[in-house]
Amino acid sequence: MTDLKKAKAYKSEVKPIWCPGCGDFSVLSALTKAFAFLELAQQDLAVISGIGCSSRIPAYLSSYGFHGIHGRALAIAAGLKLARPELTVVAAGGDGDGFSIGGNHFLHACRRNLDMTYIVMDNEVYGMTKGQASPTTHPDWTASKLTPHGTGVRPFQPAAIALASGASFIARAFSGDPNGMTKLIIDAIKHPGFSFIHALSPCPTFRPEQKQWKNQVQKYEHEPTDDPVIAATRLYSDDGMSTGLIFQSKYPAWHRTDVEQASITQFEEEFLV
Amino acid sequence: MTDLKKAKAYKSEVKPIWCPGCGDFSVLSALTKAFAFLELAQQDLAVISGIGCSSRIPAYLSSYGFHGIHGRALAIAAGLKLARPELTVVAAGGDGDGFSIGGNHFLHACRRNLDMTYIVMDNEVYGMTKGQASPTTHPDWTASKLTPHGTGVRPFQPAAIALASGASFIARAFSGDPNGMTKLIIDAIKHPGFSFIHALSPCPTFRPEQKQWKNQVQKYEHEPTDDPVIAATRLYSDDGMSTGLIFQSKYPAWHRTDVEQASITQFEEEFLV
Amino acid sequence: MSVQNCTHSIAITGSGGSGAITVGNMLLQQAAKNGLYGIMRRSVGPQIRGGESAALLRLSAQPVACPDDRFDLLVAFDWNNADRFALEIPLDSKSLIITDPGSGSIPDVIRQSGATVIEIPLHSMASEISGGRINMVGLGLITSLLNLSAETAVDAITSTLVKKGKEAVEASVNCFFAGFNYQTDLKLSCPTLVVQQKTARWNISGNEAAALGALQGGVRFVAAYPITPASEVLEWLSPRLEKIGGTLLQAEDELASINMVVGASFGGVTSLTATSGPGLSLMSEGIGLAVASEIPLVVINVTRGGPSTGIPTKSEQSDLNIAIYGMHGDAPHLVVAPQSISDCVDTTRWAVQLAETLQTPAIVLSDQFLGQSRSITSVPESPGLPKTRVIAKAVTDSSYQRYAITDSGVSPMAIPGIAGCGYTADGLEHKASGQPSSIATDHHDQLDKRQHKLSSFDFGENWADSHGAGSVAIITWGSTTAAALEAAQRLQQMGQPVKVISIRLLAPAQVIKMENELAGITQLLVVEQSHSQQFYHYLRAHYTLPVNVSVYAKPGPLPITPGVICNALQQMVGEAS
Amino acid sequence: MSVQNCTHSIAITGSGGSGAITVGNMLLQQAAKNGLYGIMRRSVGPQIRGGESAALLRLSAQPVACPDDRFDLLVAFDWNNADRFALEIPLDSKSLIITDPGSGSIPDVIRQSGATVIEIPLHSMASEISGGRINMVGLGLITSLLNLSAETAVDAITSTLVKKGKEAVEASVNCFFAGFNYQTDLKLSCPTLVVQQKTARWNISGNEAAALGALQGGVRFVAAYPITPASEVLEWLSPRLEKIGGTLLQAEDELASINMVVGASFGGVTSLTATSGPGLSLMSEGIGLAVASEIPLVVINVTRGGPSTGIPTKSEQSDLNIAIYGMHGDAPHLVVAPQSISDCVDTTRWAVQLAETLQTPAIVLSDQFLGQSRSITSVPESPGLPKTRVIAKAVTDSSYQRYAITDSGVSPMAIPGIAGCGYTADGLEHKASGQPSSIATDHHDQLDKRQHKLSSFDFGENWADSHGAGSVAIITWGSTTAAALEAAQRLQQMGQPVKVISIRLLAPAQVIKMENELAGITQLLVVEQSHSQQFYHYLRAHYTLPVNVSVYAKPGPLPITPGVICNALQQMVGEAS
Ligand SMILES: Cc1ncc(C[n+]2csc(CCOP(=O)(O)OP(=O)(O)O)c2C)c(N)n1
Ligand SMILES: Cc1ncc(C[n+]2csc(CCOP(=O)(O)OP(=O)(O)O)c2C)c(N)n1
Ligand code: SF4
Ligand code: SF4
Ligand SMILES: [Mg+2]
Ligand SMILES: [Mg+2]
Repeated sequence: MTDLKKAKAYKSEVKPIWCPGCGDFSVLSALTKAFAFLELAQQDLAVISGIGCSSRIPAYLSSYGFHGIHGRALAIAAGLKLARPELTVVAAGGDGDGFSIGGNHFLHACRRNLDMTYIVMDNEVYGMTKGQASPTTHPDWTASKLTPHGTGVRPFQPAAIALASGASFIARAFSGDPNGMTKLIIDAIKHPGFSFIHALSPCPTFRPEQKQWKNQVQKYEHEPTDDPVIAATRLYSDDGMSTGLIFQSKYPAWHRTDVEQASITQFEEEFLV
Repeated sequence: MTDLKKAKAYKSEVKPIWCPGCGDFSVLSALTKAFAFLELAQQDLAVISGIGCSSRIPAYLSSYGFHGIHGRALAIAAGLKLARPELTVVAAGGDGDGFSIGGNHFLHACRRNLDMTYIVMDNEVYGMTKGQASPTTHPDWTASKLTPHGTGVRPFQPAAIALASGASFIARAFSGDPNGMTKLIIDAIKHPGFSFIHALSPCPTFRPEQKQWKNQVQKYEHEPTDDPVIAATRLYSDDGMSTGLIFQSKYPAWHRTDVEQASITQFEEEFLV
Repeated sequence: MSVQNCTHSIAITGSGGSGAITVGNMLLQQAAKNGLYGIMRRSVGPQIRGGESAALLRLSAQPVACPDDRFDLLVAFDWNNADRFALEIPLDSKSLIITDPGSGSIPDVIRQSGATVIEIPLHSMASEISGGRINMVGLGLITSLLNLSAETAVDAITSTLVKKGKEAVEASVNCFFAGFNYQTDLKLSCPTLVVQQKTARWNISGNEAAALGALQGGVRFVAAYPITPASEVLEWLSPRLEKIGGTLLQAEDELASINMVVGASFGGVTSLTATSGPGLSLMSEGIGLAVASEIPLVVINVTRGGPSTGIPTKSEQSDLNIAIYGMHGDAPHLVVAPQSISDCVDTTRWAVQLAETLQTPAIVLSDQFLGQSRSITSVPESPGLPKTRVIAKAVTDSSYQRYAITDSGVSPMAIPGIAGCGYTADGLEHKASGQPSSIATDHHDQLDKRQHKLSSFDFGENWADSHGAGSVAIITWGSTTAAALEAAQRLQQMGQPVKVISIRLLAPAQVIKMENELAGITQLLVVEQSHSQQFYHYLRAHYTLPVNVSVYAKPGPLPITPGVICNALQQMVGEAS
Repeated sequence: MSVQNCTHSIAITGSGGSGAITVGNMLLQQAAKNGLYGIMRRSVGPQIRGGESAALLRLSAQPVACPDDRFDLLVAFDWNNADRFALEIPLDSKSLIITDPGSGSIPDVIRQSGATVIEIPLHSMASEISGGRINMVGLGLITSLLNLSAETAVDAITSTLVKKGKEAVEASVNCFFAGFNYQTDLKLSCPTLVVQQKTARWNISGNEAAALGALQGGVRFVAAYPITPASEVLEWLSPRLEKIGGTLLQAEDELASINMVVGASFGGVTSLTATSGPGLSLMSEGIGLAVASEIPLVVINVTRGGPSTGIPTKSEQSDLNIAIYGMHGDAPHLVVAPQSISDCVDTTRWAVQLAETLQTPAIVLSDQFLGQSRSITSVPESPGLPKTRVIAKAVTDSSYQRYAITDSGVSPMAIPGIAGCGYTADGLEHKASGQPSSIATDHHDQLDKRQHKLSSFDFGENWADSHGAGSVAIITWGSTTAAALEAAQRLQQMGQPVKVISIRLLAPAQVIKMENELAGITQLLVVEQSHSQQFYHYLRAHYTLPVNVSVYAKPGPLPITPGVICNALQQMVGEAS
């Protein structure tokens, strides 16, 4: 689909710290392919992340980047986008970063609908801190010492939450299908509002059973909808493993209100008695 | 419904700081009536809040209470319930406290499904800090100096978010219908899991237009459902002003796993070489 | 005439809806029109609407920046909850109390003061006028007592009430004159403030002043979460920022606001947030990120009573510790403190410019007293052009190093949009390029760099203000400065010369400059509004103090006034001699 | 025999999967079985899996608690990323390096040390054994070099690998013997550690030790969020807590965890959380709430390199400032620091008991070095019964006052379930009853109470450890204590008596006790692992120090070793004389 050489130009010279087989490699390459396809200038592109294995992604790109603090990728990205609306801003990170510590910003970013893209690399685990349960972890996963009998808590449903929070573009991608992911990233960046990609991205180190994901994932059987009722109905009956664009609507993106201009001197005069 | 004298015993001698006409008075009295109906012993009851006008409620009750910090009512309540499962724990507060700064705990409390009740007194405004927009404020409300053209952001949908987060009991109440509210609080406390009551509670001081709510609110036309798809469908087509029990399911409440008992001395021996 | 002899301290109190605050505001405005200076605090109960409230003014012919030790006049519209504010209105036998005979008996706590009580039928005077309100009767009384012109009062009434309609204005004016013409033999101990020269005046609060300073400094992006007593900074900024092409966003919480500010500043836009203690606590991780990733930003912290939720509506200087030491790791950054309401303009502007120049966060430590009091001040001089940060130039090779080690410690910062300089800002320790590293030499280099850029910078004369000379000195900071200065003036008049040093730049410490300031000082009085002597411990930690040091540290909510400082100083000097 | 002459420092390095850490762990276990003491650090790269890693051991016949200045032996399975760890393994001409001739040429940075290099065909020896691995060959070599018994090594191999099956064990044992029997004329400068007495030993990390101390102290509820290097505290606690009727919950973030802990403790259950710098930053508002509402709780902070995300896997003492000063308002609380891995048990237990007794939060300042290193230590004495908080008695009237002013400052705490004592805990300033108040006297009373309960409490002898005597002293805290003690021992042997004072109770400051400790000290060396001299400034702030003070402050990630402290002290003494 895209010129691989062009895509490579979006990669930096820093060698990823990721384990062999980590799904995040595919996300990185899908990102660069999408950037190349869209012919975005590196200097007008910023990728913002939190902390986690997946959040290391900005350093592997030649664009501008911010490797922030745990859970705050969306806040940093929002500030940047508000201050510099002309930039293409992509936030990226893990399921722990985005849905556990960062859950509140996720809610409010979906509502606020700034024109930016958020990619969560979901491996249903905290990779960076060596394998604890994340919000998307199934309740019966017992491999973490912190939850030796499983969490006993029903998993966080990223797409359903995004929908309920008012996100205007919701898609699910799989790192085992890099072309599908590239296409979704392209559409997400083009979408004029907040676009959320739930990217299934296995962690072979702490969740070796996720190697089976490639057999479980399937393309979403429906056309995308702009009706939240339909989208909700589908999401609540979905197993969370189908990929594609789920929901896209024309909610207005947040923008600055245009007002009459004034000068600081005028403001100063307001204080005069 | 309940003996008013009995209900009064649940009130403390502290005089509320609320403005005349504040909806929170009714919530306070519905709470005490529910406690009286359920014949809960004051000492086995704890009401936990954050910061805001509504969050002042624990001090007005004769039970145990915690007036915590802004946004953390649910976390304090969860800790208490985990440590003392036999207590009746009610968390209460405002829309700013619960959905803005406290949004993340709301998500995770819904998922975690501890057996406690959360009542959010929604007045679509920050009362305590003198009238800024909250997450539930409509986008075109321009009376706050911080958002002089309105927020431009679609309102937070408490019930829909609760559903997507996996709450097992979701109801909406109105302070103008104190009996209806009392009944819902009773059911919520009886519900064996996390019960959420979205309590519409007007702020006549900063949102005088909410005096109209009494004309807009209506009883929910459906029977409660335990099917999230049906609940979602209804919620997405609802105007947010209908009261009653919306959703109740039998999701298992979180509880401690029973394991073989051991002693600290045994643990110490593990270190021996 | 000495300062304390030529000021009027006036308290106007009343419960919900009595309009005490309105009277105070009008009086302040009138005073300005009459060529006076003044300051007005408000004291309100915990209720949002209703509840007791008090306007606490001090008017003077000279600039005045702190409350006096006592009040000359208390006008009480009623006595509800008098115990809650009694401590805030110290009265004595020279004071006057005006009250309505119908308001019930004067509470003991007030009566004990020995002040002269005059009962005036305010209520009945007001009720004789259709739509009349007693607070306007009170305004009339006070205006005549102070020998202020009725004309300026009518102006003030009209401009305040014009939006309520002509009738409201008329009723109020009539009430005003009822009070103004009321015949008493009441006399204030010093009835007339003698105006030297009528110059242009500003009526401004510290929160507004800080907001203005921020704009002057170049701030064009603000993300914040409302909190008492900082919200007025945001309320003033929001509509104005957008008129100069900027943006203010109300964020979902303080974690979001500080990180949004980090993101915006990374994008090259000068950015700020404002908060108070609880919010500052939540911001500390984000501020630490800005330190490590070298992102300039400003946090205005309007301190309230602590710890925890504390006393949101009252002042204290107890956020000094967290402002200086509140980040994990070795996190050098800037902390500055305005010394008066009008200094909020200059110090905030300075903070913005320092942050931009040094690519690091700056905390502006204001407090509730400065932030929410209104002051009549001389119009400040126009500031120069804002300083800007050192920006990287576009390159075509891979030579750009975001965190390059430079002589000044400041490295040119690339901003998205600049070609060839793409880099990843990082809170992980890093090499000069920005690439993460846990190697000792990289860590040391970057720690050195971040400290060096602050320690080697010449902060000039602004680091502190120093007044007077001699071997006895008061050292203080922030909002207690005005009381210290007035105390020194009084002591001078009593023949005790006192030097006053007030630190504006609290971090980084200016060791050599302080050494010069303290040269020859043998006795030092530390004045601060905190319980645990935070400032004193800070001074000990970073500076060499004279052998004889006394500490006058008192927490809020009551202001520290000149008289108590005089006493503390006299005691110190007495003990030494 | 002096300490530094009878210890062996051994580094085993290799890239991903080479099994260096496994060798280190087995060696430590063996050493214990042979009656030795030892300590082992790990150094790993940023990769989660693979990447370079090093096991850094020091073995001794006497208790040993810090790394030496140099390594006697480096066994390198390969040279990948040698530059990343070279600084961590100082070698000299007396050191030996064992490497495989096939691993390529030795990097300059290593070769420059002048160490003797012995090339041994580790790979080919291992490959001769089916399923053989070179790390076991290495273990054999080291075992024979150290004159340790082969039997204990076989035990260690068996117990470690038993879950991998019999074949794996056999292959490893064979590899071990290939190494063990390999004939070289290699000799360590001190080949045999002479065991005095074989007593029972524990093999424990500081994180495990702190967790154990918590349980001993009575902790039964933990809410926490994973973070390096604190997670092992939680990993150890989770399965064990539930076996004694407690609960550990992984919270959604640190804001949740600290507030859950507040809630649980309000419920009467002794509660704790564990974190590191970034998490501590997020907890500061919640800790402040615990101060104001007088809720006991413990936060174990395992410090890593800062600021911001910093260096998560390396040690530093740079969270001292935030631990002591990181809350807004005047927020007195407890800060304690363990001085060694085994002291993590006792100090954490003490912290829990102090928190419970004084109804206030306690921060335990551990660090990555203490937390993640493993140590062979003597078995500690059994602790007494946990102290408990003062609980209110049920009443039938409305007399209960949660925040009653008492002589000790501690008020009986009501716990839900106790009849008649219902009250609302509050972070707002309050009256004795708990009812919110912004009146000055209430604020002062409660500020006094909260400070007084800490300042008037007798913390006994545990506040600091002091060793030796004389007029020259080293003062330090936490994990640098062991190096200071060893430095003092060395200096003593060189004829320079040195006293070592290590503070365990960092807050509240113990002014009088310190005055006694410092009596007669004319020269003081401050030793700490931070860049901005946080400990030194803390000391200045709170204590009167001798005129001659030198500071040896160095940030992480490299440990501060006895030799550099000796040098710093000799320089200080030299300059003074
Ligand atoms: C405030 C804070 N708390 C905790 C951590 C520790 N931490 C780092 S990454 C991480 C979780 C990573 O999980 P996820 O976001 O799913 O990323 P992954 O590693 O799985 O890609 C945690 C808990 C931190 N860096 N900061
Ligand atoms: C960390 C922190 N940030 C901000 C505040 C200021 N604050 C107090 S209450 C409040 C909002 C209250 O709104 P809501 O929860 O809706 O309650 P209401 O007053 O409307 O009942 C805010 C922002 C605070 N106390 N703490
Ligand atoms: S631990 Fe998991 S998520 Fe992290 S790099 Fe390895 S495979 Fe990827
Ligand atoms: S401001 Fe609004 S919410 Fe607060 S007490 Fe008044 S009416 Fe109620
Ligand atoms: Mg993950
Ligand atoms: Mg509200």
